[in-house]
Amino acid sequence: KTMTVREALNSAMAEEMDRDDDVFIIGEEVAQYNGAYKVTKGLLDRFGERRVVDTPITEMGFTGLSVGAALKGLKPIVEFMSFNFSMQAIDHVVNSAAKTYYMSGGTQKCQIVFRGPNGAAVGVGAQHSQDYSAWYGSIPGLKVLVPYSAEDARGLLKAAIRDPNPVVFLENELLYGESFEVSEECLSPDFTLPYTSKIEREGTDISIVTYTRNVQFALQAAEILDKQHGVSAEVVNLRSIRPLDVEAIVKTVKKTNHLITVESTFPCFGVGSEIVAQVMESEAFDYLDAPVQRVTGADVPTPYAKELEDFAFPDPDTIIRAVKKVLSIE
Amino acid sequence: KTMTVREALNSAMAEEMDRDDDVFIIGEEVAQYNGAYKVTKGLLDRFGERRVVDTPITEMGFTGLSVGAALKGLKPIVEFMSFNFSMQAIDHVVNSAAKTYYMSGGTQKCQIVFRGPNGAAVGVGAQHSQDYSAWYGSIPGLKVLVPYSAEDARGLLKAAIRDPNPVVFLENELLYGESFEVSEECLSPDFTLPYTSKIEREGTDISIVTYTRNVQFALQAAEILDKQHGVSAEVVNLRSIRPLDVEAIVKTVKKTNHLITVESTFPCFGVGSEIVAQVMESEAFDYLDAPVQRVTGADVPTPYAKELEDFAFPDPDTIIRAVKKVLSIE
Amino acid sequence: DDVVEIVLPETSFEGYMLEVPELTYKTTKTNLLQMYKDMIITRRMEMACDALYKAKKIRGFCHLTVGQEAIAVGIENAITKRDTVITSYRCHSFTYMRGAPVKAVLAELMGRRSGVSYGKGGSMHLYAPNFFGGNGIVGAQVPLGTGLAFAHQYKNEDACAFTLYGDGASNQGQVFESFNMAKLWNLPAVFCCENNKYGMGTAAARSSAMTEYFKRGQYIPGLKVNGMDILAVYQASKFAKDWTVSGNGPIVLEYETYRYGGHSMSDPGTTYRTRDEVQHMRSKNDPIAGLKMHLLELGIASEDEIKAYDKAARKYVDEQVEMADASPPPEAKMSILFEDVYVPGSETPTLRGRVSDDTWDFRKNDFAINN
Amino acid sequence: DDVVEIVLPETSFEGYMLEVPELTYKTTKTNLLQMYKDMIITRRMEMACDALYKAKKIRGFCHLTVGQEAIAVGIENAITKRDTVITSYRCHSFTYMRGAPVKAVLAELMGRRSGVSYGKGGSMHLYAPNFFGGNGIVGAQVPLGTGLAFAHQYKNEDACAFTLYGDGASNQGQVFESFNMAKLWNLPAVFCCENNKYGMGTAAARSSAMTEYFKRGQYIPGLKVNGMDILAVYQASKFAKDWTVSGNGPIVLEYETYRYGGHSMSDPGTTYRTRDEVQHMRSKNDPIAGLKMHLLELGIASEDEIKAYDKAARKYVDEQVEMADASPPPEAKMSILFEDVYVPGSETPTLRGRVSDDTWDFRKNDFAINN
Ligand SMILES: Cc1ncc(C[n+]2csc(CCOP(=O)(O)OP(=O)(O)O)c2C)c(N)n1
Ligand SMILES: Cc1ncc(C[n+]2csc(CCOP(=O)(O)OP(=O)(O)O)c2C)c(N)n1
Ligand SMILES: [Mg+2]
Ligand SMILES: [Mg+2]
Repeated sequence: KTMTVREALNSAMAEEMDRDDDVFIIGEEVAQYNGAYKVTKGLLDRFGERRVVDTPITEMGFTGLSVGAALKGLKPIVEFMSFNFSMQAIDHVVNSAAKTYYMSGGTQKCQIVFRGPNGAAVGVGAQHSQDYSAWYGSIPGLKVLVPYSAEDARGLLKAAIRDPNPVVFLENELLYGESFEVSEECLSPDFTLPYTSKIEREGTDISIVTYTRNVQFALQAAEILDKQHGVSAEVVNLRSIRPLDVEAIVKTVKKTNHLITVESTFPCFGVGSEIVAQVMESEAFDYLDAPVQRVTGADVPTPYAKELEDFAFPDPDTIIRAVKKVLSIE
Repeated sequence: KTMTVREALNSAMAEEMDRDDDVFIIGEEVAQYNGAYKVTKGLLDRFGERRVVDTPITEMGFTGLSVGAALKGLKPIVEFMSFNFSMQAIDHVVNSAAKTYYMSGGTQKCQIVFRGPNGAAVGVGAQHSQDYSAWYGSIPGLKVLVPYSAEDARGLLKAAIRDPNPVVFLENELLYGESFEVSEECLSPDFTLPYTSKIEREGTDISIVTYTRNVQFALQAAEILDKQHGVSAEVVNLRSIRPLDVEAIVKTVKKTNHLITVESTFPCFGVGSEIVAQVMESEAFDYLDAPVQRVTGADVPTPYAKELEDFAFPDPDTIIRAVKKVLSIE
Repeated sequence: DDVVEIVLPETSFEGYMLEVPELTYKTTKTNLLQMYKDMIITRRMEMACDALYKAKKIRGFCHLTVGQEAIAVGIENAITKRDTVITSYRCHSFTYMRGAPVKAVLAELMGRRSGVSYGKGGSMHLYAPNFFGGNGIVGAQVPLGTGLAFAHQYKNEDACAFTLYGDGASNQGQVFESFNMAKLWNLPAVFCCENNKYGMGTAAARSSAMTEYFKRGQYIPGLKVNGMDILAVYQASKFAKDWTVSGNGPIVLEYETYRYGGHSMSDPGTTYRTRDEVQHMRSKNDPIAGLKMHLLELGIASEDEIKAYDKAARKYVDEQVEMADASPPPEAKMSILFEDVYVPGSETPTLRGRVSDDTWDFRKNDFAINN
Repeated sequence: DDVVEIVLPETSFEGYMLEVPELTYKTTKTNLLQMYKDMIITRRMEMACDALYKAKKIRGFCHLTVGQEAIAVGIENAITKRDTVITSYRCHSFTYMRGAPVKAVLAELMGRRSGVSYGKGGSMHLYAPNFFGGNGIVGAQVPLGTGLAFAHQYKNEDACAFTLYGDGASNQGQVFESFNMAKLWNLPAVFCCENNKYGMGTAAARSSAMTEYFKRGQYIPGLKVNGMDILAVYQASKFAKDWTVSGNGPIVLEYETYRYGGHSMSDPGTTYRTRDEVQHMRSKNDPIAGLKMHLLELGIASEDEIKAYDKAARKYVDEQVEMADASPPPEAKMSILFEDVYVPGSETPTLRGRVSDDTWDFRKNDFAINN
């Protein structure tokens, strides 16, 4: 059976709402409009206005309101129409949600999911293209998930909704419509995934550690590398930024002795930087036969013109370049 | 002659306001109250209400207002009473200030300085202790400065005020009252510093790369290391996070063959991670005789009780532990 | 229990788009006495904070409510434990009134393990049952409180949420965003501006284009209340609770009040206002002195009895200070540092300390690497 | 130049804390004709965008103002080039009216180097002299615009700032923060709510507890304006400019208007409103048809002349489309990618591309490492 990422997210929310009356969805255009990207389609019809709540365009306000509701025991799913708008509300995500359990000495829980598309779509310019994985990933008290496939999306979102901690759930608009094969197991209403990475493709020569849409590019690059250069690349889909599955990264490096990271964030202080630092601090370091290369977004606000935008984010070609560099292939 | 960091900041602003009528200061309690930490002391008396502007407690609003004024050609210095409150206004720092020059194809400048105390003071709990260097450091279009000494503070702030780009200027409350020797040169109204690092202490065995208050701890640690272990540590004061002075880092590593980084941010996706990644990508990598160790804040919201808070941020002891680990000293 | 009739002065209330509460109402002597005792304990507790701060036993920020006692006490006595309350960093008296022992409040301020937040929160981050802090970010508690009201409505509870914020905070955009949602969705939200005339060193008129805070909900009815008279605060708070739980939607209260001390312990509180002003408020409007007068007039207590209550309150708080001070700080252990970042059983596998060797592994409940 | 007298209907304005502008005023025939020509060009331009989008020559988001032309055109003709304007992503007509050629607007939307932002901004990020965008973040332009007003005051200029925002945006907290500062400091700020009845798919009454947007400044005088009648928009905008520059402080305008199309090109605009509603607005309230009637009635132009203007406008825009489409995109060069992050001469030494080999060195004006 196949399923789109959109269907996976939608069914995950619907099932968790069936399972627990305290779960509700709130955000801009989530109800009557069925979601700006139709991720919440049909939920208003099914669950009614009490549990699917359209908000005014006031991110700080409705995020704070949702966190407040979570403090009182509800389990909100807050949809940001884009995580770019979460910057308006980031104080509530960080100071009101992530830190409260700690500040209260463990007396005040805050079970809440913040979800929505993150990072760049196409042709939407500089203000709508930022990737927030490293920012949120830096915050103790949060968990940060980055699904790639439909199975990831379903399993991780259901786990996130049940997680008693605040979870930031970063989707990718360009994946919503993509179809993926899903297992029988995945269709079960009890299906959840742990926050660990997944080897999407086994390989022996180099590890490509990446997440969300870049998993696709990495898989494409791996095919080409195999065909054209006889290089066997292992592709690791992180699925979670916080916790970061360092054990799996160490393991794959020990296996292939070569590593590149791929992400679509701004390059500095990003996910790749952290992975490099973690690898250097671990036993994997001794297994590296060449320095790790980071593939990242370019260090520029996202340009609009396609000719320039094409330089702004990784693609299979860039991944291949980095692999060749690590493996010293001309 | 000696000068406190507070005096350095104060005189830098006063002189730049003398020099250019378009420069003004705006923020909470900056005028009548002389600044929450008295950094703007006397400026209202000297320059009047037009140029020293007390605002309501509306960070998003007054930051946006200041950015708007900068778009029209003024040169605001925006004081955040603490950078923790800049999270409320971060959308304007990033989306309205940092990205506009690029989005406008270079037709719309935005000359503005955002300054104030950043990171932890003592005993102020989890919401008032965050360090924003890595977050702002990740944003193309911004520059991010991190002065340590009075000379740094004066030279960098004057440079920042004259910089035609938006600059985030991260101070440390605990340094405001510290006195430093300053050069003759530093007293000149024309004194500015480039955004490059400074070797605060020459050494041959290991490099400690750090910034702001941790420079002090690193210098203290270096003394102890020298006395107790005969280790000669080189202490590099970054002074700037963006641009990051990678050349100087490479140079010091080539000299000492050992590196630790020290910062008071959350550990993941931090300044140390980026330095490790930069080093691994550079020629310095081949000169490393041991893996780099990062000294960071602990991965917890800042606890209040001193007994726990003492574990939350680096101190000379932690630095010494890291150095010993890198140098394999028991 | 003896019932007494209270007659409030005309000046107690000013309404906006609503009829002000009755100026005459009945209550019990017990209730009045209880409120007196509550106020003298909260004041004593705050004075203890002051002393402990000066003795360097409390660190960081510390914001007192001396002068503003009628608000926390009046509200609590007007509502039930099912109602919810949230406020700013100026939160000690609310925490006590919501049910935390004085010693647990003080222990928190002194960073002790027996504090309400186990020493992890500090002065600004106190919690109690149905009390949600203690918030360090000016204005942030307002949407949070609106969310509490949302939860009451969602759960179809016969309860409302009291959200307190200052005159300074009242300008924050998120306050208006909250007003809008609360009105749109008819939430049982009581927005309470504690107008103590200053936000740090800024007088209300220098921060707010309109200082009639009870009108700033604009399309939400409002009520100005003499916040220095606990009998008015009590009546207004009861009224507001009834208003919201009977489906009228939100209401905006403005409690006019005054803080006798500085903004926080580091502010002398004298550069932006005159000593006369402070003195005037203290001597003419003090909420405790005011209620004492009523107790005497209504024959609820004699001068001697009141002296005895005062003495008892002092003694009680002194004992609580001692107990708090005798209680130990959290052990300086990494296991305690890393606890409470996540809910037990749902932790991330590890959390890093200042160096990689100090990484904590929750699966082992020990350091990841044996140090 | 021939002067004509305009008599606006009573329903043109509704005031809040102010006397509405005169319903009768004099203006020139030239002015009316100019506004007609401006409106037909902006509409043609937007229709060209629609076509170019459907032809996949414009990417990403694209928000049109068809139906709302009277606002950009009426304002621009009422103010001077020294005044400043800022708006949301729905910005094409303002950019044109502020002085950017149609072809430069369209070229930007098509991602061409000859675009107003050299192809780097896209549809939402257009700029022109004293026009400050084009903002993608709903509401963010409001404090920015307040800052423009601040700058006018700081420089003691005889000018004001027009800040436009939608009915949806009007709820953003930063709008209220801006109102407060503008009033406190008496800034020459004209806050203009373009109430087109919907924010995306949300009808005004579902987003705003109070939909009388001209009153939402509360302590700031306001004026509701029939935004479908350019003669009212023109008069109101002149009035607002005069109001602010003569020291009365800010004013809040609400232009009641309507967008004929969907929110953006990806929204059919039909699920949340009826076709009848759209049809009704189009046929009964169209600003262009409305002004055309006046031109005929006042004898400023005949039917034939108007047809000729329409034809000329279409021809003009067609030519501009062609020129824009003939102009090349930015070269796919890293030197262009990295330009404009910082002001020339003040760049950081390097900026990184997607891989370290693609790091650009501004000191060499070349790659850091020779690739
Ligand atoms: C967002 C934010 N900005 C600034 C501060 C610093 N600050 C703490 S309290 C305060 C004054 C608040 O005044 P008011 O709301 O009147 O409350 P009061 O202290 O009088 O109770 C300020 C500016 C903060 N904590 N949070
Ligand atoms: C902060 C923020 N939140 C959400 C969005 C997504 N969004 C773009 S336009 C829009 C609707 C705005 O409606 P309105 O203010 O009425 O303006 P109109 O589009 O009608 O001109 C929304 C929700 C955004 N761009 N920025
Ligand atoms: Mg106050
Ligand atoms: Mg609208």
